Amino acid sequence: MIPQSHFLILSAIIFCIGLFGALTRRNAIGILMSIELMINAANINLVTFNKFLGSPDGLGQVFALFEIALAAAACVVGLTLVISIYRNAKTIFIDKINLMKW
Amino acid sequence: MSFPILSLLVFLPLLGSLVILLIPKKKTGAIKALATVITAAVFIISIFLLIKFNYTNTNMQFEERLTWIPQINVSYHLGLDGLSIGLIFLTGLLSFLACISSCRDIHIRHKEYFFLYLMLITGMLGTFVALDLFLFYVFWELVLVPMYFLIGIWGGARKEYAAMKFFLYTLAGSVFMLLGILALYFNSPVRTFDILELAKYAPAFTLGLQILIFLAFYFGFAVKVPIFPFHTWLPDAHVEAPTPISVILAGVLLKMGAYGFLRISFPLLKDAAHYFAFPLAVLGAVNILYGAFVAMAQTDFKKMVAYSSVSHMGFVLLGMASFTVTGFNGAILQMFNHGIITGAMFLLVGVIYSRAHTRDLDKFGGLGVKMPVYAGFLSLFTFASLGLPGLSGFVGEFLSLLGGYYTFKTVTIISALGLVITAGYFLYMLQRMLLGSLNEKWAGLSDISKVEIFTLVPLMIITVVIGVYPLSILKYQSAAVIDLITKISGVIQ
Amino acid sequence: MVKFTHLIPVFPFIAFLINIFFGRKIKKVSALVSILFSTVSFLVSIFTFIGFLNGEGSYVVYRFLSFNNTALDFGVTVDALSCMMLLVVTCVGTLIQVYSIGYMEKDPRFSRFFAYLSLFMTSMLSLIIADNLLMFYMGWEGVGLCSYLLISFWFEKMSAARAGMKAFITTRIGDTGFFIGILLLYFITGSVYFKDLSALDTQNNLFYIAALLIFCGAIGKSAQFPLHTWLPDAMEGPTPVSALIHAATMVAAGVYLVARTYSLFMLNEASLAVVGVIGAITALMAASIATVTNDIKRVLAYSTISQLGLMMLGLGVGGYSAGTFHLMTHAFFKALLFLCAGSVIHGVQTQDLLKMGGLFKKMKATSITFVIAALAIAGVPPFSGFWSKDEILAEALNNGHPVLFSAALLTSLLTSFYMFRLIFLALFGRPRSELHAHESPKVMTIPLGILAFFSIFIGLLGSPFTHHAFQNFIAMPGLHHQEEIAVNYLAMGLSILVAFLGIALSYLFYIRNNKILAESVRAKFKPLYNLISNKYYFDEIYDFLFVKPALRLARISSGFDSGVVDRAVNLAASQTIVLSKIQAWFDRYIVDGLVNLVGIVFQVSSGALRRMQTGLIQNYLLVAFFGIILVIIFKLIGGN
Amino acid sequence: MSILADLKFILPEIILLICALAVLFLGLFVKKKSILGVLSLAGLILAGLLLPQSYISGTSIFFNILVSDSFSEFFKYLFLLTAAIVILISIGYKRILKEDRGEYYFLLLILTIAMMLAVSSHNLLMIYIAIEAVSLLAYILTAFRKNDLFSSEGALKYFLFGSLTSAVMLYGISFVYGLFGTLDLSTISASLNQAQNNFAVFVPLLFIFSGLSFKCALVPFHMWVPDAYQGAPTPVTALISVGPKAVGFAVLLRIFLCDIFISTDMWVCFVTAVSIFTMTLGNIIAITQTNVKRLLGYSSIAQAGYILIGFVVATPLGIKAVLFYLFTYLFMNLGAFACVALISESIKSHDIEDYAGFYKRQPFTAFVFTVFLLSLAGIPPLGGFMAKFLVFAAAIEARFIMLAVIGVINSVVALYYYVKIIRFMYLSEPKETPILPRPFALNFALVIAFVSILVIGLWPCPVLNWINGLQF
Repeated sequence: MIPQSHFLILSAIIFCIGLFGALTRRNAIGILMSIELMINAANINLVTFNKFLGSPDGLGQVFALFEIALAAAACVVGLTLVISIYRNAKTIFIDKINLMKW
Repeated sequence: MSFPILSLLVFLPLLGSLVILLIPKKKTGAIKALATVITAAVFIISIFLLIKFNYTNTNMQFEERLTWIPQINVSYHLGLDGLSIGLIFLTGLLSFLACISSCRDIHIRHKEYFFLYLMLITGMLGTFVALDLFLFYVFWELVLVPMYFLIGIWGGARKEYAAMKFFLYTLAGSVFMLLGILALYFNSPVRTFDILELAKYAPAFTLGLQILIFLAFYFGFAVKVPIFPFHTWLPDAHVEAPTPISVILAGVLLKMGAYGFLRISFPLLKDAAHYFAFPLAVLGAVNILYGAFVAMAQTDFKKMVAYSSVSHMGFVLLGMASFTVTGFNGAILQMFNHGIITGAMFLLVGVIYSRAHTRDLDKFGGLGVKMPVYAGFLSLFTFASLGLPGLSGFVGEFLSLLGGYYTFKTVTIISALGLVITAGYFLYMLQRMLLGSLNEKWAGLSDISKVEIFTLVPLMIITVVIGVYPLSILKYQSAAVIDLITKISGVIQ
Repeated sequence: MVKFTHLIPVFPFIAFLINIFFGRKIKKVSALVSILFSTVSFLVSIFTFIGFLNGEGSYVVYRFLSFNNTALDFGVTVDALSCMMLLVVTCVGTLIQVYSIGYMEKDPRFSRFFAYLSLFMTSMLSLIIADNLLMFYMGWEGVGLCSYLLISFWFEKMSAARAGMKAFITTRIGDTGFFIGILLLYFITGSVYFKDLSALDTQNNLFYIAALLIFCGAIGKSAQFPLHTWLPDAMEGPTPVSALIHAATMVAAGVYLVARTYSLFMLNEASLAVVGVIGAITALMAASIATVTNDIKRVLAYSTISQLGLMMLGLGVGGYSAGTFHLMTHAFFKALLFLCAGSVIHGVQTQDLLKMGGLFKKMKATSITFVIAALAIAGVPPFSGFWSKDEILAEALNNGHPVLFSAALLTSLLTSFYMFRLIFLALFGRPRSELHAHESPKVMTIPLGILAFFSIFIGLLGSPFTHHAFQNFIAMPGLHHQEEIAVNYLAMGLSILVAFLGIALSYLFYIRNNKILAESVRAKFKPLYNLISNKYYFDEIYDFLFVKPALRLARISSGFDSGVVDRAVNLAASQTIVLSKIQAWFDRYIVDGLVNLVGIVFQVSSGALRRMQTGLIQNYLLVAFFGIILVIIFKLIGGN
Repeated sequence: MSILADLKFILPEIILLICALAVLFLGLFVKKKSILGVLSLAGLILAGLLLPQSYISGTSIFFNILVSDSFSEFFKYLFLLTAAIVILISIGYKRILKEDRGEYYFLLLILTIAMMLAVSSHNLLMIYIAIEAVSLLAYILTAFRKNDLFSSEGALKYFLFGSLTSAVMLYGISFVYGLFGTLDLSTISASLNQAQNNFAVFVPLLFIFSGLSFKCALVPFHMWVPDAYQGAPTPVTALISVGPKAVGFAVLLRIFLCDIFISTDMWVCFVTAVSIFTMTLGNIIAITQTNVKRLLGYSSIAQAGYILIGFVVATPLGIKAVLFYLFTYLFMNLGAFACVALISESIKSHDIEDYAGFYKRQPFTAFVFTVFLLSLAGIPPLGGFMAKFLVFAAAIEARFIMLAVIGVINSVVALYYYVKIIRFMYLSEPKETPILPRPFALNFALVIAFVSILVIGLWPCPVLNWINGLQF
């Protein structure tokens, strides 16, 4: 059996990749995807813990399910916003989107 | 409970200001009339209080107490004693006179002006009668906002700067006072904001704690007094403010700081007060000399008077720092006198400014020929201001110095030298204003008008009466002062 | 008997109120009002005097202050000294007011003038009757105020305005010392009453200091060295003012003050010595300056300074009655001198002695009284000045002060010299310029006559012929009476001798017009002459000690014209102004600047910090991320 | 206890849901759109009336996921009030297109439900879901002006920032679950007491705190605030400056009241630092702002710093101060933004300099705006003063003297920029003076806020009593 720590390390790596992507990607869609990665890292954690804690209520899994749904919703909102910004600014490169500053 | 006359006194102007809001903007006559009637009523009530006041009784009189915010033990507690009766009278008088002067001097936005003006009066009166620290603080701050607008809208060239400076400066001081109030509240065994209650517990605090709280209050009061180096808002505010507001500012607002020391800092934090007595005396001397020197260099008449206030308030400080009956009496009397005299000085500045539209002393000269009556008034108040015996200014300064001398010999002697400098700059001013040959530019100036005389005559009478018979006002405070000293020092000095 | 002494100052005050408020309505009547009320004061003074002779004493009028179980009551002192002063002041004051009707006739501020005179009378009289130092001080400052108002009465003249201010501030310097003295005295004795002073008998160095501080006030007010420079300038005022305030009464208040607090000075020989020495220096110095001054009023002013110095000298050598006696006689003859000078000025419209001459024929009445007054001040018997001056000389000799005696004697010599120099130059000889002199009106000459009468005869009160009635009257009760009422013939002889010597010398110089002699004297004593004619370089000394450093600092030297008497004071004043300018600068840029600096710091940091908000979302995220990392690092370092 | 029985505890939420759906549906047909607003208001009022009957103190419902207690009731009232005032503001706000009105009110009401659920949740799962719902709805509302680049840009930044922090928070929650095997707050706190200082516990908690900091706009999670505030339609700005922020603080309190986060020096130190940085940074940057909405954005950051003082001191008084502050803050901030909405309608600008002489155009608006600003600055006798007073009182009581001193200094700095707006309104003369009529609803909102501010300042007893009566 694969030990718990392997899952946790995997999730940590995914989380960091996501974080790195969110901080460095110029494309708004890319950032969106990176954030999805981070959420998924958390989901891996939840499922892993559920498994290794052996909790009968399956709380971790339930949470993960909820989370997948929420992430989808967030993604919808995010994409909508990206479309909206594209319509107005004709770009989705976020280093171009700094109309409001200071 | 008897008739709540103090509440009536305090809230009558506020009521008036609300009524003014209902009057249409165009009816300036009605607005002016209402404001004058209200301030006159306040003045009459203050005289009534003066008559009814029993000055042998050291307890609070006309006391009113209601629960306000029971959850944190805030009460609506008003009262009057010998320390405040004079200031109430002063406020009543000056606000009435300044109102008359306002009717003439204010030409725009009457409705807002009188609305704010009456609100200001409520704040000032409230500060002097509040016996609950929370209430005190509310009234204290209530003064700031109207004052900001009154300077900022109706002021001179740099009004916005001056108004903002005033507001920030005083607020910066008073927020520390707020912390001091809270520290008193939480350290007292019975959590209360009541000054009289706290006076029972606060003196038992450790010295370190008292010093901390004293300093917190000090910032609040020092800015108002103002004590060097917190005085720089004063010349700006005084110079830019319209005449009636300068009168109120110098006449009443500055007294709030000194009153705070006497009402709160000293009786509650007596160990710290003794601890800081010497620094306070030194600051008093610095105020006297520094203010006088800076006043001498001014060419703006109003600024000169403003700096003279700094100098005069130094005597108040010195008297208070002495912790003697004499010094306290002197300090309170000096507060009163300074209110009367400097109020009159600002009125006089206003008279000349409204005619000549300049206050530059170097541009005047020889006005004594053209405006003899004005010259008479100006001379009288100038001499009162420079402490000529026989006029009121002297008595206060004398008692302050007498008290100061008892405790701090050297400091007092140095302060006494301020008398010479004061004479110097005031006479220099008189010389530049009234003496010499008449500048042809001012040949068309008319002499002081009847209304202006009307505002000055009461001040003149008081100045002379107190000068030759100071007991007339001292009797109201002396019992309270003895009581206060006994509380602070244990022994009477 | 009814207590009415305290009303004496009230009457002129009523006159003051009437004149100041209704002056423009009643116009010339204001003079009558003033004179009427001061006559009433005079009459009441006489009643007081009679009352005093009948054993009436001091009493309390009203409670001025009260706190802390101690109260300060204002009352009046009724004793020999105050009675004497009351009579002198009300009498001289009334006469001078009468005289002023003529002198000020054409002045546009006629009623204002009389109002001020009345106010002066009020202050002076309340000073005299004061029974405590505080009330005394109030009157003291009041007379200073009136002096200021009256010196700068013709304020259109800038020199008059400046002189007024200089007078006020110079005396105020002395007054501050006086004021501190009162404070000190209050704390040693716990009292400010004169009557408690006489009860003092303990030796205490503080009393010495207090006495000196009080003497500071006298120095300022009586124009003693080194604060004497204001008095010559005060001659800018109308001549009746010079007569009343700067000759007869106010300046004598300093002497009165020393006399009033004499018991304090008696406590310590040293303090008396200081009084005597200052008096001697002043007397000599001023007298010598008077010999070379050409302005008629300034000669009289220096003469006044000198005579006041003589009074101080008298008091300083222990001659209490001698000093006060001279105070009284001086009041009459000096007032007379000034009024005569005023009359001359009124007649010839100039003050320059060198432009006058031969006026005797044109102004008979004035000239005769002028000569009488000059004889009186020169100390020619039997005129009043002789008796009082002789008394001072005798006291100096009797009490073993040979140096002071010589100084007084020399002063006497100089006095008679410069006085007759003035008389000879103005009244006799040939007219030196085209002057249309005319005699003054009756309203001016009658007071001259009355004063002349007093100048001749008042001295007899203190002469051996009346068995020293004055001295016996004035002698301080309770004071150990060491004054021998005996005629000192040596002093008297020398006094007469120098008086005539002075007259003779000036006759030689100015009537015989002995140019050779004059020139040779002048050549021989050239350094001395220069010294004197430059007023002993006081201004230069002040200049060097106090002013030069400030000058260098402020580069304002060009602003001062050289050789003017008021240079020192002016420079001192400008030094103060420079200092005040520096302080104002400090206030504006340092104190206020610091405050504004706080504001600027906030503004700048706000401007800088808002650049953090780049508008780029990833920068925002980075900041947030770093925030988390930072906390984690802290946790790692901080451990548990 | 069955799920159906528990439904009665969320009756207000259900009412709101029905109302929201009705509004959405009616929005398709009704021509007069103000009816929608009135209907939403009616729903809110009804929900408010039902609120007292819908809770039995301290009952856990829905398998302990939600809790019905007086604490949540307080916040529910707060949100209903917020929503009601925002709707009043919105009714007269012309920049929201007519055809979108139905959706707009719908979203508002749903957001209200989400906020209400967030404060009553007692489980990290529910907390996360509710907060996420609040966020998503807030993003959409921020972007509501579809054709406005500012609106979209603000929303995108808001969204990206929010998503990232919520991902971080979620990651933290997953570890908490792993460590304690549960997501129920009370159970966690029971097992936490021993492990409070453990690094492995600290980091997940820090992550959760980060997620909530984003909601409360605490430094360094504040940077979205000015942009989102500036971009959003003004009524929405008003809403997100109060609602989600209160949610953040409520959840923080909820977690905090379960003894999580407290009693270690490290946390106190850390939260103190956050509090100081938040108020100082917010105030200082606000000084040089020229756009009123941005300025108020920074001001609301600073306000959050003051509120955090109540957490730092961790005393009963501190908690009460936080609640009182939030309650007062609701009125003054909504009032201020209502004024901004009104003024921007009138002068078509958010630039402070264009506010010059506004007193002449609309004296009443200028006056109440002044009152709100002064209240935000903490000038007595207005409500804002009372709130600040309690916060500083809590700090002094717990002897956080430095914190109190920095707090009061900050409130002086803050005065400067609040007064700056007032200065332009009153001390400058207007360039032109077209007087626009004020929409009645907006007026009504202003009056409500104004009266509340005055009453809270002068007669705070009822509010204090209410807060004192809350059970934690």
